[in-house]
Amino acid sequence: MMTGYLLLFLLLAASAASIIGSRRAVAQRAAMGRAHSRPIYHGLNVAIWTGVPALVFLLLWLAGQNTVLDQLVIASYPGAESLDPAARSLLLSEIRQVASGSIFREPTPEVRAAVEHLKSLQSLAQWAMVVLVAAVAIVGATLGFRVIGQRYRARHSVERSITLFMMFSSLVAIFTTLGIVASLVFEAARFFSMVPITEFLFGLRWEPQIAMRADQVAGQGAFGVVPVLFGTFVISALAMLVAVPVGILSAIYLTEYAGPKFRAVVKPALEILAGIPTVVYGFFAVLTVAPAIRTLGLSLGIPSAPNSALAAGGVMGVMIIPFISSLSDDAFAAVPRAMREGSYALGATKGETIRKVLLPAALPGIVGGVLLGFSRAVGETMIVVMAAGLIAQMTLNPFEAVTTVTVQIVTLLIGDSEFDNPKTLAAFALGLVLFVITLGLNLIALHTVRKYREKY
Amino acid sequence: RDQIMVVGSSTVFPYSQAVAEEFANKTGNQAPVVESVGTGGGFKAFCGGIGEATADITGASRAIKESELKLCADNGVTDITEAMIGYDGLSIAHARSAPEMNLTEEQVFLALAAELPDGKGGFIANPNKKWSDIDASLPDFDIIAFGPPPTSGTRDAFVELVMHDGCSELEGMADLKKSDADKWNEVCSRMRQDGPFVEAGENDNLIVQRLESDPNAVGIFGYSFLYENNDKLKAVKINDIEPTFDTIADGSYPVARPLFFYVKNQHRDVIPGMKEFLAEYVSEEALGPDGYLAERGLTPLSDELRAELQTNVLEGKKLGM
Amino acid sequence: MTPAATNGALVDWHSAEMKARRKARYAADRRLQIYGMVAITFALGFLAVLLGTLTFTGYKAFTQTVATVEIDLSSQDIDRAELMEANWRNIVKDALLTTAPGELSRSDERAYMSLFTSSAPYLIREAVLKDRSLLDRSSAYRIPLSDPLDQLAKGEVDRATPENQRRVSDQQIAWYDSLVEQGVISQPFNWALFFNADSRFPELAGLAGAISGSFWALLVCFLISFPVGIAAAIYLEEFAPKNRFTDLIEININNLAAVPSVVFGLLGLAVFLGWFGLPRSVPLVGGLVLSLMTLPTLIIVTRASLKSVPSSIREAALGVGASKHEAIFHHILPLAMPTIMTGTIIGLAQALGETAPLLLIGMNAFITSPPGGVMEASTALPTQIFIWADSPERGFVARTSAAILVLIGFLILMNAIAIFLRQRFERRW
Amino acid sequence: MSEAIVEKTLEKKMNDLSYKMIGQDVSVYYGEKRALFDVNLKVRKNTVTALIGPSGCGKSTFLRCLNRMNDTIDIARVTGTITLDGADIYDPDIDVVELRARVGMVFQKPNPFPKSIFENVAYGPRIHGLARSKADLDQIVESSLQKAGLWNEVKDRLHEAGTGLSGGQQQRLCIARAVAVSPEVILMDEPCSALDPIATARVEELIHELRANYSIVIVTHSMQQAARVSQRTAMFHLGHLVEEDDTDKMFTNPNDQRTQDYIMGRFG
Amino acid sequence: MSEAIVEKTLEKKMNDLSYKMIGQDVSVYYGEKRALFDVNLKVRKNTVTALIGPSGCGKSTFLRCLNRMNDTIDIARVTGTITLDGADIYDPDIDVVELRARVGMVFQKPNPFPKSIFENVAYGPRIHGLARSKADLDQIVESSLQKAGLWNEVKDRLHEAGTGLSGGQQQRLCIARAVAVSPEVILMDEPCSALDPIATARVEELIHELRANYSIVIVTHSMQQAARVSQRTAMFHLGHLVEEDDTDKMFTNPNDQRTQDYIMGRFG
Ligand SMILES: Nc1ncnc2c1ncn2[C@@H]1O[C@H](COP(=O)(O)OP(=O)(O)OP(=O)(O)O)[C@@H](O)[C@H]1O
Ligand SMILES: Nc1ncnc2c1ncn2[C@@H]1O[C@H](COP(=O)(O)OP(=O)(O)OP(=O)(O)O)[C@@H](O)[C@H]1O
Ligand SMILES: [Mg+2]
Ligand SMILES: [Mg+2]
Ligand SMILES: O=P([O-])([O-])[O-]
Repeated sequence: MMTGYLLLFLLLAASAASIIGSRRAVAQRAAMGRAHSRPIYHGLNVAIWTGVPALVFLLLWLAGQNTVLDQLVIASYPGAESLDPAARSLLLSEIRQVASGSIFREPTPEVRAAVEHLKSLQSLAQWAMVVLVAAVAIVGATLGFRVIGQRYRARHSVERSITLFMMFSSLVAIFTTLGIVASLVFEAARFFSMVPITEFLFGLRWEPQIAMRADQVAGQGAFGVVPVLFGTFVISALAMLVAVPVGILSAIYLTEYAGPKFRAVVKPALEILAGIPTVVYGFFAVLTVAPAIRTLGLSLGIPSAPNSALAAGGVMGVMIIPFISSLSDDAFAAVPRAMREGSYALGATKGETIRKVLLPAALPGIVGGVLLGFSRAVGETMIVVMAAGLIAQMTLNPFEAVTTVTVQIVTLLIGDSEFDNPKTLAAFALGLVLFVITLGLNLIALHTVRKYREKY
Repeated sequence: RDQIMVVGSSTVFPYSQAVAEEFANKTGNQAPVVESVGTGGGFKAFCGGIGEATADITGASRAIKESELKLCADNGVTDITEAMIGYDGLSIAHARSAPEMNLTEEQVFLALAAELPDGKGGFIANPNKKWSDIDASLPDFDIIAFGPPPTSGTRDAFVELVMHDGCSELEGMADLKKSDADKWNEVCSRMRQDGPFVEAGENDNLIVQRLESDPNAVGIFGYSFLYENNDKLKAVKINDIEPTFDTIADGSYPVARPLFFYVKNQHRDVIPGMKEFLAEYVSEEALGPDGYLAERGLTPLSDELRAELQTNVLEGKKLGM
Repeated sequence: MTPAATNGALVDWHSAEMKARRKARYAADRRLQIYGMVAITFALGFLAVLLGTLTFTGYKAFTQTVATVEIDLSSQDIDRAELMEANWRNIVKDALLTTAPGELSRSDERAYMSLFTSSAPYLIREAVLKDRSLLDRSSAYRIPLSDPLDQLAKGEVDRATPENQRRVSDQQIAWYDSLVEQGVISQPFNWALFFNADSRFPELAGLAGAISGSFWALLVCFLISFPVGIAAAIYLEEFAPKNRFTDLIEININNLAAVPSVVFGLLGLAVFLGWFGLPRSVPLVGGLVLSLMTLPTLIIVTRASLKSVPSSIREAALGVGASKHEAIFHHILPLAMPTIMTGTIIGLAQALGETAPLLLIGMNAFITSPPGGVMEASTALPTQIFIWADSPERGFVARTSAAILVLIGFLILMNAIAIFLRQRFERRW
Repeated sequence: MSEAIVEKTLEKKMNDLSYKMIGQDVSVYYGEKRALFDVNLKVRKNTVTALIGPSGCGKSTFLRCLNRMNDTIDIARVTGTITLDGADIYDPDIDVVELRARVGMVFQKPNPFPKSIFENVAYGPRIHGLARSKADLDQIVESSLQKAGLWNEVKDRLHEAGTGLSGGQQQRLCIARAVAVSPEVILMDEPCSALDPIATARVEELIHELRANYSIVIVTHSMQQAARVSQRTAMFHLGHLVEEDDTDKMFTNPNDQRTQDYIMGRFG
Repeated sequence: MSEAIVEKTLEKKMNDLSYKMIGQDVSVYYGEKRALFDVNLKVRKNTVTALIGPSGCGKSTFLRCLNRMNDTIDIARVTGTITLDGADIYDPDIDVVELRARVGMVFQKPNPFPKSIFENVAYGPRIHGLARSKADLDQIVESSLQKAGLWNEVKDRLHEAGTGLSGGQQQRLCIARAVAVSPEVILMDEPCSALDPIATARVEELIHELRANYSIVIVTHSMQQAARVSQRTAMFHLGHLVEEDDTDKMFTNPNDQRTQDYIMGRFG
């Protein structure tokens, strides 16, 4: 609550400072003539000085407050030195609970004393925070006001702050990647302490079912990731088999043959395919497409599983069509008009121009797009969760069921095993594998696309 | 926090859901947040500690394990009440249009196990492709069974209640259990991976919808789904017994398991409405033979067990450690 | 040797051979065109089948069978100070029993009451709490029929099946028919689908919770990814020096745009729930995860649109003495804004349909009231679909499809806005 | 036969003999905008015709009418008639593919396909089926490159990328590519404006040589270049053909004041 | 004081008096590639200096050094010194924003902001805080448009889009925009090459008038234009300054053979 008011206060203070600052700059300019920066920059500069350090201070305070208070409370607790860290944290959590009014059991007098101590410290801290934040804001504002003057380059300083913020923003991507890696690596490491990494990477059997019971030795060789990867690639390949020709051909039609009206209607319609949530595709695959494919397979005399790879892959392919087609579209558009004209001028038909000039010229771009599409297929989750099977088998028959990395991650995580079971932890190892694979694919794809872009 | 937080088994989820809604309606309190994270996931959240961020109640389709109790204790969750609220029948069912089937547990095992004893002390991959391969009296079509994934408690229960029993009835298996328990366990627990058994994910409704379109297939799922879809599906009898509330409750239907929820008593006095919620959960209106949980497919407990349950829960009987 | 190869001589373009050849070439051209058409037809046909199937299974959920019953509350003995405590159950029961044909035995009464939603008393109570003047008069209330009867009314239950195979008994069917005869039954538009939160009873379940959950999550996603995305894009496009490190950032961003969403779910699980200790199931965490997912797309789109502003504008601004920041914030960014907005909307639309990461951070809970803010537990549209799909009650089958249609409706709406923006503000330089 | 008819036939005969292409009342509209106004221009055999005029006056537009390149622009519309050896090239019966093979084109910016040098030149003959055999094709490629004066420079690297050549070489490659389908007319749109002086000189030399076998129409923004390479010059202004005459005459004694002004650098 | 020093001071004085900007040994590199080689060029006050030379010879590059527009190209690197009224403009202390306000620029393609005519002209005075009041600003806009000879044509539609004007008007708008911040030097990079003859004439006239108050440097590809508008001409070739002299002298009697060849149209 207090924090909310403080934030509001800072906002108001900064706005006020900005107005006063720019007024003052106006006045000075009236008195002394042309200044380096316009008044508005002086105002903004004061606002930044007023708001930002105080805000940072506030955040740091909030982050540190509890640790410090805990230390103080524990330090005054009789006999705390003798407690081991676990007990200490238990004690602390009890004190905190009691202080927040949730009494789980009758507290001991020591605890009660500590609670009182904590409460007094808390209210002290609260006021200290208010006072200090306000002080920082005032000091900042004073400093900000001081520098208003003819020569002061307020614009530079404001622009520097903005640049800093922008720089920080661009680092978010790095933080995200680090976060992903960190959140996967720790749990995966625990998994690898139970299942040898070689067995995970090279094992040919994936049967998390065996190792699940508490009375069994964990592992038992049922965590071989190869068949899971194999299934992933089979399904992704099937998806590409649908998406690549359809995507490229529709891109060709739309960019080269279709009139502007047709294009204006059909292109967004195709993009709807990309916008449909994958969970919806999943339903469609499992309830409509899979039975149809099974019937087809059986009528052809091919043994067909109800969860055929073809159903999941095919539907996933449809989902990827707009992706491939819009990337191919870009690739075609990037081929300079001069190429087209060069070909037409030699008497080539449209078809010849497309097949012999545009396609080869756009190929690197298209290949990049296909690779990106492939990595998307590898990482696609909901369709396969619903429509692909869970049986890890190595078969190339598209009418059989296979499983994928993402299916296993979701199943393992929303499943029912114990927290420290290799089965649950395997999800993180799989996540790591998935991340590494898509990273590789993306890097290759980006490299191809980029290199190709440089060409024109 | 002014809401109760309930996590845990997907099987118990619909029941907790029903109680939560009824509780909110009745008392005008904020409805509890009920989340289905699986039994194991539930215990993980439940045993994470005490305080706002952790769950108050977790549902489970099996009893809590030693290791989970230990985790709880390590995190200061020391006062837990266990509540067994009824039974969940595991039905094997197929489309209405399919021919009647009546299977023994042994036949189920022969149809779905990964490996079968070859009669000479060794084991061979399950050769049965059609039901009629197992027994000539069974229909002559491919074995297709949709079932829960290895990660679910339902699968656990199915293996334990059907596969193990069916397995033990085979020749020589009883001896094997004594001589090499691990091997026995492996043989009796592994479901086949070569197609006839289809691990269909956690979504039982999808199984139901697929059974409709495929009269040759059978599905394995909670009884409540069969109950809701009575017009489309019918049960396969196990050992001649059809699953009904009565046969499940009196134990004659072999494939039923108890359902539980666990209460974090340390939260009882702090989370508003928790006591009332628990009271609602174990009330006659909910758990009784005509209660609304029965209406959703929960097989109720006998009167004595129910009475005991009610006192245990209301008084917060501490689970022995 | 052909004429062409002989120096200077001319090709006979009108020989039969040349003519045939040209014909074949044109045929090949037409074939390619037809393949393209077939490809588009395939893709759009699939879309049509998908939407058609959904509509076919889902359209029935847009109506709800209700019984309109007159209840006179003024004649009831209700303590106005304790409205919550009044015996609504009996009041409603008495009112509903008046529609029954003749006297019913006690067990028949129970069976008869099961025609109507069991929450009927709470519905009346809610109505009264909202409008106390109802206490003083007799008014008509619409009571939804319970799910099995709703199914019956919608023709989903085949009366010819043996009684033990349906959820409605012959007796209930007879009662229902008599209610129809009395003209009590109607099937109005199912507003509850939009204004109710989730419920275990299909006849009451609605999407309000999911829609507002999605709204809050998207709001968080927007508030974070929009400024940060634009700031990052400007920095990378306009300020960053070209070196290894900025290269790394760039590759990173492109890569993140293609990282599987389930991995983002794992990230959210570990970082926001695990390390930061944020509560489960809340839109804040959902929004944070979604914003991390949307950010790369947004940065890429923004960079592209910044790039597409011709450098002549930049030079013009710099040429009159604007600083780089001024040139960007006064000219380039405003000009790029329509494209950025388009990209943002499309990014948000994608986030709206995202399921897997929300499953992992617990936004698939059962919650019966819409969240009032970003820190209250809630579901989102796609996860609500996921939950309903797994509910045994029949009514949820149609409702799942209806929810999907609603979600797709939102997506199409957002995309349409984006396309409109694009076409309205598209600039050709 | 009436005298008028005789005269007409005679004129036609004359035309056929000395004029390769004849544009009559050619107007071009880009959407609403009219870019050419009733241009009448004759292209003579074995002659280099230069089109000059300030930027945007319609030189390229007229040039692109001659091989119907304007067809590829959706909004472009052409009226009037243009004949090639007496046959109307906008006749619906005319095959545009054949037309473009007979009226080749070289563009302002060299635009080799991103393929090998050999493939660049072989592309045209291949699609038109001009070669019966591999040897045939080799022969066509070689002679075309020779005509474009590029053979000696590239004969050892025929299978390297055409885009790897220098600008001037690329432009000559494009000329070789155009020559390879045995065109009768070659259109060039500012073929040297992206080239350095040395490359320009080479290409101008080439144009001079090609004139022996082809009719050439060249657009240029450089009056000096027009003076150096062409025999006939046509001056465009604001979409109108101002005048057309022998190059010598145009540059020494133009009829029109605008030509005079333009040549003197008073505008453009 | 030694004589040398006296001489030096005197020279500096002289420079200050008659030269507005002085470039000494200016070289520019684009990455590895060197685009300018030790150019020494002085820009005189109230004089129009024309930079001529074939395409790619570095005219634009040099021009853009004069207001540090090359700073905006990451890979560009400038060495040597350039002074404005004696102060080194590449001094780190110099504020490039102020420099560009003093050395305005007009580009080849008219590039008005996609805003109203008024906003286009008012933008510069606004960001530099040159106007105290709305009336002030109106006044600046009006006088700038008047100086650019555009006032009469646009005074009734000041709030219509600047991009809606014709090419020539747009270019004059850009000149007005540059003039509005009261620059001392105006740089123009082929300001007429995208304009029709009439618009060209208007702009040339304008340049003539502006000369009274500003120093002007203009790049042009038209020798005729250089001859018409400038008093001094500098000829560039392959990144080198070939020669610089009075325009009359350059066009009648150049010192360098390359200049002679270029003026005669032998290359470029
Ligand atoms: N694709 C097009 N769409 C619309 N207008 C066009 C198009 N191409 C050319 N124009 C217009 O037609 C007129 C004539 O253009 P054209 O390209 O023929 O001129 P040009 O004499 O070749 O000029 P330049 O010397 O600059 O190449 C110009 O006003 C131009 O704006
Ligand atoms: N941004 C750039 N990056 C790399 N090289 C450049 C860049 N700008 C110009 N150059 C190169 O520097 C040289 C001089 O270019 P500049 O633009 O100054 O020529 P110019 O005389 O203005 O020619 P034009 O008459 O075509 O405008 C050219 O070789 C050009 O390729
Ligand atoms: Mg042109
Ligand atoms: Mg230039
Ligand atoms: O979620 P379950 O433990 O019931 O499978």
